[in-house]
Amino acid sequence: MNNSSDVRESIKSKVPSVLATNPRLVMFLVLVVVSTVLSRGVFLSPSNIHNMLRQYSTIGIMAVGQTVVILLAGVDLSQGSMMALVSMVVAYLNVNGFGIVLPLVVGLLVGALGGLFSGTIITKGKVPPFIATLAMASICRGLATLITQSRPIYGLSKELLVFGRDTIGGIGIQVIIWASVGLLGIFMITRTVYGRGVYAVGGNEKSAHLSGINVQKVKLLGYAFSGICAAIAAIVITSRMDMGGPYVNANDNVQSIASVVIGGTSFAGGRGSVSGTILGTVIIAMINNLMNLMLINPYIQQGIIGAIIVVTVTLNQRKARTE
Amino acid sequence: MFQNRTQIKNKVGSNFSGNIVLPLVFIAVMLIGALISPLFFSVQNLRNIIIGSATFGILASGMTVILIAGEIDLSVGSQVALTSVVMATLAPRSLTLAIFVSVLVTVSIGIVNGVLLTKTKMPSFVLTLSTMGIVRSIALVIGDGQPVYGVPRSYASLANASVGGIPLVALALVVIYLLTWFFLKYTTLGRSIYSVGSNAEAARLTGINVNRIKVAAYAISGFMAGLAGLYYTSYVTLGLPDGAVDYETEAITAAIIGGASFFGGEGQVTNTLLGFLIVAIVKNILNLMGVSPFVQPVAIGLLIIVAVGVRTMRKS
Amino acid sequence: MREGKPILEMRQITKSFPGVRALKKVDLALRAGEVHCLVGENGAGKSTLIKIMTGAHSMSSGEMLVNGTPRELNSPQDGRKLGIRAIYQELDLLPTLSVAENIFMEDVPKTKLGLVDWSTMNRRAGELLGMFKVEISPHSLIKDLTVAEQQIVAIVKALSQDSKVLIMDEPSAVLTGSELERLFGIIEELRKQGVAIVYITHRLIEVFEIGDIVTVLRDGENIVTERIEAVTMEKLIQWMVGREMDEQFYKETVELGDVVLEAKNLSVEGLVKDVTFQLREGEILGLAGLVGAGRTELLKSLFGQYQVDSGSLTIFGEESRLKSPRDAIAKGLGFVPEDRKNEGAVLCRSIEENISLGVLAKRKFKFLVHFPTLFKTAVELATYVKIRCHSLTQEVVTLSGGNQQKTVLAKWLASESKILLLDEPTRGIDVGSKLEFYKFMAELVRNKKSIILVSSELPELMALSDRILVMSNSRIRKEFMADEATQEQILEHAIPQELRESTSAS
Amino acid sequence: MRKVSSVLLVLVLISFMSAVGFAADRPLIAFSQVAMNHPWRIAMTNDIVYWAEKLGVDLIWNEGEADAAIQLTKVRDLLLQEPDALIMSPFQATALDPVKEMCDEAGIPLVTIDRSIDSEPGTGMYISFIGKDNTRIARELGEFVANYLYELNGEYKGNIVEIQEAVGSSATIERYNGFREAIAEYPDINIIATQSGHGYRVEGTKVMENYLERFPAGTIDIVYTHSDEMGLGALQAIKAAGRTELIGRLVTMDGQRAAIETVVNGEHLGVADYAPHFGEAAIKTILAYLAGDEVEPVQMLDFNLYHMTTPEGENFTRNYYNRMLAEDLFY
Repeated sequence: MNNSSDVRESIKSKVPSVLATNPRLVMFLVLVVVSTVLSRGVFLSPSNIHNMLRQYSTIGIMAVGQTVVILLAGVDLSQGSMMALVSMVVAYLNVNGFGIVLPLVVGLLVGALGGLFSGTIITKGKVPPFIATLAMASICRGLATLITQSRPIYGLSKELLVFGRDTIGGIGIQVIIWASVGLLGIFMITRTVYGRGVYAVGGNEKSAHLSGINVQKVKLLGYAFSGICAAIAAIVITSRMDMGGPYVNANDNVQSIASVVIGGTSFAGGRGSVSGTILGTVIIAMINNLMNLMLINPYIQQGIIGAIIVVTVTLNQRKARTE
Repeated sequence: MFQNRTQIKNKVGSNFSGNIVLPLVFIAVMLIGALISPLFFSVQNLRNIIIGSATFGILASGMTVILIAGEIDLSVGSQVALTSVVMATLAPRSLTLAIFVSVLVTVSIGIVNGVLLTKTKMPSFVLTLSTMGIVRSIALVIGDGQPVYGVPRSYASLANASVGGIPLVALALVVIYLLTWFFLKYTTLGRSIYSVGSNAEAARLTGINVNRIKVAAYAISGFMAGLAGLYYTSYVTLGLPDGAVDYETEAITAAIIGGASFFGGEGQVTNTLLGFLIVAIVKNILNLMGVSPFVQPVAIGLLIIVAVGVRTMRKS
Repeated sequence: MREGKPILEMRQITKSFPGVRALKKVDLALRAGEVHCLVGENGAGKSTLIKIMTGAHSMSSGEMLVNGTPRELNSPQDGRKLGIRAIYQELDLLPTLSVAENIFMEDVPKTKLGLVDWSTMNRRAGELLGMFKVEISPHSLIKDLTVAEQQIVAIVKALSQDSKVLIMDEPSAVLTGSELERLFGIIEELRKQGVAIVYITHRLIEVFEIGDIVTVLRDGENIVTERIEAVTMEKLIQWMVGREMDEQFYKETVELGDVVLEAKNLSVEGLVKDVTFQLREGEILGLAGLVGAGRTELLKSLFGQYQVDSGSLTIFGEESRLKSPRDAIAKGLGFVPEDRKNEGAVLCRSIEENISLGVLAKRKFKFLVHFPTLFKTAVELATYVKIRCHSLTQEVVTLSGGNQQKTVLAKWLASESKILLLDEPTRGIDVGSKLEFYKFMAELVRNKKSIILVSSELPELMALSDRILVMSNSRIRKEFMADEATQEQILEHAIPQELRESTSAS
Repeated sequence: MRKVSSVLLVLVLISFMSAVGFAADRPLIAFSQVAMNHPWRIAMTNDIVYWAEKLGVDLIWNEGEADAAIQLTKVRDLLLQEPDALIMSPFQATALDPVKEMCDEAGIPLVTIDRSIDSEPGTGMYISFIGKDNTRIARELGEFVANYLYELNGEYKGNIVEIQEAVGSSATIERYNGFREAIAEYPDINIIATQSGHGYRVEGTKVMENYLERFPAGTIDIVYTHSDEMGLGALQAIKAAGRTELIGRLVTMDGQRAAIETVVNGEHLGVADYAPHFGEAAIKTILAYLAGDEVEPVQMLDFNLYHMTTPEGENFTRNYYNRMLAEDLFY
C-alpha cells in the first residue's frame, strides 16, 4: 500500500461501484431515460438539449460561485439581487456611451466588491452568512432600482448582445460561458492552492488556521468569487434579454442553492465539488424541461424540486454514513 | 478569580446593557418617528403599524422558538399562503371547521418538518427550503394558481376590528407573545427547547429526547404560521396561493434584531416583539417621510447589518 | 466502614471498542462514606470505567451490582435513578442558560401547576452556591463564567441531587487553592452523609489528602486496590507506570547543536508569564505541569496563535514577532495540537490533502497545485510515519486516533518544520502506536530537528526529554535535566505554590 | 449605546434623502402602485408622475411589493397623510376592496386604474374606474390575425401558439378569452398550444424555445403573446433558432416602444395598445371631481392597433413611433 500505483488501483476499483454509490448519477440517468420515453424522443434531440443548457446557463454560472461559498460552510443569498444590480450597471454604462469593455469590467468589479463586502461583514463583523447576505441582497436590490428609478434600460449596443445570443460552432455563447466558468471553478477548487484552502477552511476552520492558511482571505475570496459569478450571470442575462433589468427572478437564487445541494455539496462545508453542482444544475434543468415538454402544471414544479432535494440529500447522507 | 470584583461588576454591567439596549433603540426609533412626522403618533398610524405587520409579528414569535432550538424554518411563508387557501376553500361551509383544519394542516407540516429533520439529519436550511417549495406547490394546486374567494365578510372584518379603540389583532399579538413567553419560561417543554438549542449533547445526557423536542419546536412554528395565516386571510379577505412570499425572511429579521442567535439556545420572545416593532416602525417612518421605495431596501439592509454586527462584535 | 457492604460493585467489567480493548476484567467496589480514588495514566481506562458506572457506556461483559442487586444501565438516566452521578471533565453544561437552570437541569422545581418555579429554583441555587462561598449569581449565564466557575457549577449541580454515588473526574484540574479547599470541605461533608465518592485525579498528592482507598488502573486493567494507609507515593507511581521504562519508551541520545529557539521574558496577558528558555538543535525539551498550568498556551504563543505582549522570541538567531501561525510556519515551526479533532486534522478531507497542507503551508506553490509533488510527498511521508490505511484518498475521519496523529505529524514533515511543538501527542493512542511514535521522535532529532514536548504522562516525558521545564500558574518554575529528576520532584514544582501551602497546613 | 447611535445615524442619513415640503395650495394626490417589478408598472408610475407635474398637483406614491397585504398596509400609510384623492392600481380586486371603505370613512375620493375592485365604481367615494377593455382589445387583435391569415393564404386557416400572462390574473383571463372569441368564428384557425410566460421576457424566451422544439418549421403561423415583454423574449428565441419564417408573425399586447420599433422594422406583425397611460385621465378625473363636476364612474380608454399591413396602419404606426422618439415617451 501507500505507493501511487496502489492509490491509483484503489481509485480504479471504485469505478464500477460509482453508480451504486452515487445517487446523483443514477438520478441523472433515470431522468434521461424517463424524459426520452415520455417526450417520444424530443428530449434527446440536440436542439432540445442545447435549449435546456442555454436556459439554465445563468443558474449554472451562479451555482458555481455558490458552491465555493457553501464549501466554506456559508451561503450567499445575495446573488439574485447582485445580478439585478450588475445588470443595471452594465446596461447603464453601455447606453451612456462607455462602450463595452468598461461596462463589463465595472460589472465584474461590482460583483467582486459586493462579495468582498459580504465577506467582510461575515469575517470581521462575525455576522452569520445567512443574515449578512440577506442584508446585502436588500441593499443590492435597492441600489439596482436607484440607478434609473427602476426603469429598465433598453437599447444596448450590438456587441453587448453577443453573450446571450450568438453561437460558436452551433453552441450558444452563454453555454460556453457556463462551461468555462464551470471548468474554471473545477480547476480552482481541485487544482489550485486556493482550492485546497477552501476545503480545509470549510472542513475545519481552526485546523486550517493552525496549518498556516489565511482563513479570512480564503473566505473573502470565496464570497468575491460568488459575486463575480453572479456578475457574469447578470451579463449573460442582460445580453440575452437585450436590456438592463432591475428585477431579475429572485427564484434564481433558490435554484442556484438547490443545484449545489442536489450536486452533493454538504451544507456543513468541506465536502462537495463543482462538478457535482454542474450535474445538479443539469438535473434541475432536465426536470423543468421535461415538465415543460409534458406541459405539466407549472405550480408543482417547485414542489418537485423540493422533493428531489430532500431525496438526494438524504441519500447522500445515508451514503456518507455507511462509508 | 472571585476576588476580582471589577470582573463581576463588568459581568453585571454587560447583562444590564444587554437587556436595556433594545428597549432604548425602540424608544429612540419612536422618538425619531415623532420628530419626523406629526402623523407618527396619531392613533390611526399606530393602528396601521400593528394591523399592517401583525402577520410578521405572529410568524416572528414562532421563528424565535425555532431559532432557540438551534434550527430555522423557511417554510412559514408558504404555510401562510396555504392557510389562506384552505380557509377560503372551507370557510363557506363552516368557519370553525376551516380554522380547525387550517391550523391542523400547518401543525402537521411542522411535525413533518421536524420528523424529516431528525430522521434525515439534513441541515434545517436545506430541508425547509425544500418544504417551502413543496407547501407552495400544494397551495398553488389547491387554488389552481388563482385567488380563492369565499371568505365570509364577517371573518374578513376581524382584521380591522377593535375593542375599545385597540385593534383586536394588537390584543391577539399581546396574548400570543405572552403565551409564548410563558411557554418558553415556565413550562418544561419550553426550557427543554432552550437546552436542546444550547447544547444538544448535554441535553441528551440529562434525559431530554432531543428529537422529540425539535419536532415540538417545528410544530409550534407551524402552529404560529397557521395563526399568522388566519390573520392574513382575514386581512386580504381571500385565499392567495401565491401570497406571503418571503415572509419568512421578515420573521427571521425581526427575531435576529431581537437578539436570537443562529446557534441556538439564546433569544427572548419579548425581545423579538421589540425587534419586530422596530422593523415595522422604521418601515412606517420611511413611508411617512416619503423615502423613495428604491432607498427603503438599502436602509433595511443597513439596519440589519448594523444591529447584528454591533451585537456580535460586542460579544467577541 | 471497611466492613460495610458495597453500595456499588463492579465485577469483571470488560469493554471493547472497535480495535481497542479499553477495560479488561476490572473489579471495583464502592462503600458508603468512602472516598475511592481512581488513578492511572491517560488512556488507562478511567473515563471508560466511570462511563459504564453511570450508564453512559454499556459494558461488553461483566456485571454491576447496586446494593447487592444486579443492574443493567442503558442510559445516564438509569444511573441517575439509582443515585449514581458524575461530574465529567468535559463540562456538560448548557452555555446559554443560567447557573440556576443548569444546577436544576434534571430536576426542575415546579409549582403545583407543573410550571417551572423560578423563585424556588433561584433561591435554592443561591443556597447551594452559598455552601461553596462563591460569588456566582444564580442568574448569570454559564458562558459568561470562567472555566473554574463552570466547574463549581457542575459540582453544585451534582450535589443538588440526592446522590448515593458521586463520581468526580479530575475536579481539581481547573481549581486553585481556595476553591480546592472548599471542594475538599464539601467532600468531607458528603462523606459524613454516607455518599460513596469516586475521585479521579492526576495530582497524586490529593489521593493521600482525601482518599480512603485507591485503585490504580493501567492499560485497562485493575492493577491494585489498597487502603490509603498501606500506600506510599513511590508505590503508587510504580503501579501506575508499571513496566520498566526502557521497555516502554525509546530514546536515542543525540549530540545537541546550536540554540534554535530562545524565549526571553515572554508574556501573554493572562496566559503566559515571564517565560525564559532555550531550545537547541536535536533536543527534546519536555514541558511538565498540571492541566491548566499554561503549557498549551505557551506552545500556542510560540506558534503565533497568541500575540506576545512583552519579551522576545528568537528563532534561528532572528528576533521574531509572530502575528499568526503563518509566520511561525514560515520560520520553520510546526504544531501538533492536543485537540486533534478540532484543531489538528481536517477530518472530512483525505489523508493526502491533510499532508499536503504542510507542503502548501511552506508556500512552495504560489497558485497552482503540482499534483505529482503533492502525491509523491504524501506517499513518502505516509509510508515514513506508517499510516495504516487503504488509500491516501481515504477521509481522515475513518482513521484510528494514532493514524490521525501520524497524519498531522506528516503534515509538518511535509512543511519541513525544524522545530516541532507537540501537545500531548500520544493521548488516546494505543500502546503499539505510542512506541512507534517514540522511535519516530528519536529519528526526528537525529535528523537535526528540535522538539518541545508537552505530556501529562510524567514517565513518558522523563524518558523522552533531554531537559524538562516544569510549569505552574503560567510560569516556568523549575528546570531539570531529564536524568536528574524524579517524578516527586517534578510534581512538587508542578503544584501551585498556594496549593502546596494549603495542603501542607492541613 | 453604539447601536443606538448607529441607528440614529442611519435614520438621519435617510431623512436627507427624503423629499419634503409641498406647496399648500396645490392638491395632493396619493398613488398606490402594485409593485415596481415590471417595465409596464414602472411606465405606469412614471406616467402618473409626469402628468402630476404637468397638471400641477403634488404627488406621493408607494408600491405594494407585489403582495396584496403589503399594498393594503401601504395604502393606509398614504391615506394617513390626508391626500385630496387616492389613485390605486390594485393588486387584486377582492383583497384591495377594503380601500373603498377606508376612503369612504376618510372622505377621500378614490380612482382605480387598470383593474377595478369589487365595489361598484360611482358608489360612495369610489368615484371612478379607469381601464382599458382587455377583452375587446384581445378580440380585435384576434380579428386582425384572422384577416391577416386570410390575406396570406386566401382562406381563414392557420395555427397559433399562445404565451399567457401571469396565470390567474384578470388581465390574463380577458386576453385569453377575447382572442378566442374572435377566432372562434373560423374553425380552421386553431390555437395549438398555450403556456404561461408569467409576464417576463426571460420566461417568454423559455416558453418560445420549447414551442420551437415541439413544432417544426411550417407548423406555426402566428405567435400570440399577452404582453410585449414576453413577445420580445419570444422574438429573441425565434431569431436565435433561425426560424426566419416566424419573423413578422408575432402579435402582442401593451405597446412598448421597443415593441413598436420591431413593428416598424418588420419583425413584429402587430401590437395592440394597452399602454399603461392612465395618468392624464386619472388626474383630470380627480381635478374635475374636486372642482365639483360630474365624473364618469367607468371610463374605458381608447386603444390603437399598431401594424404595417395596410398603408393607413403603416402611416399611423410610423407617426406614433416618431412621436415616441421625439417626445422621448418612455414606454
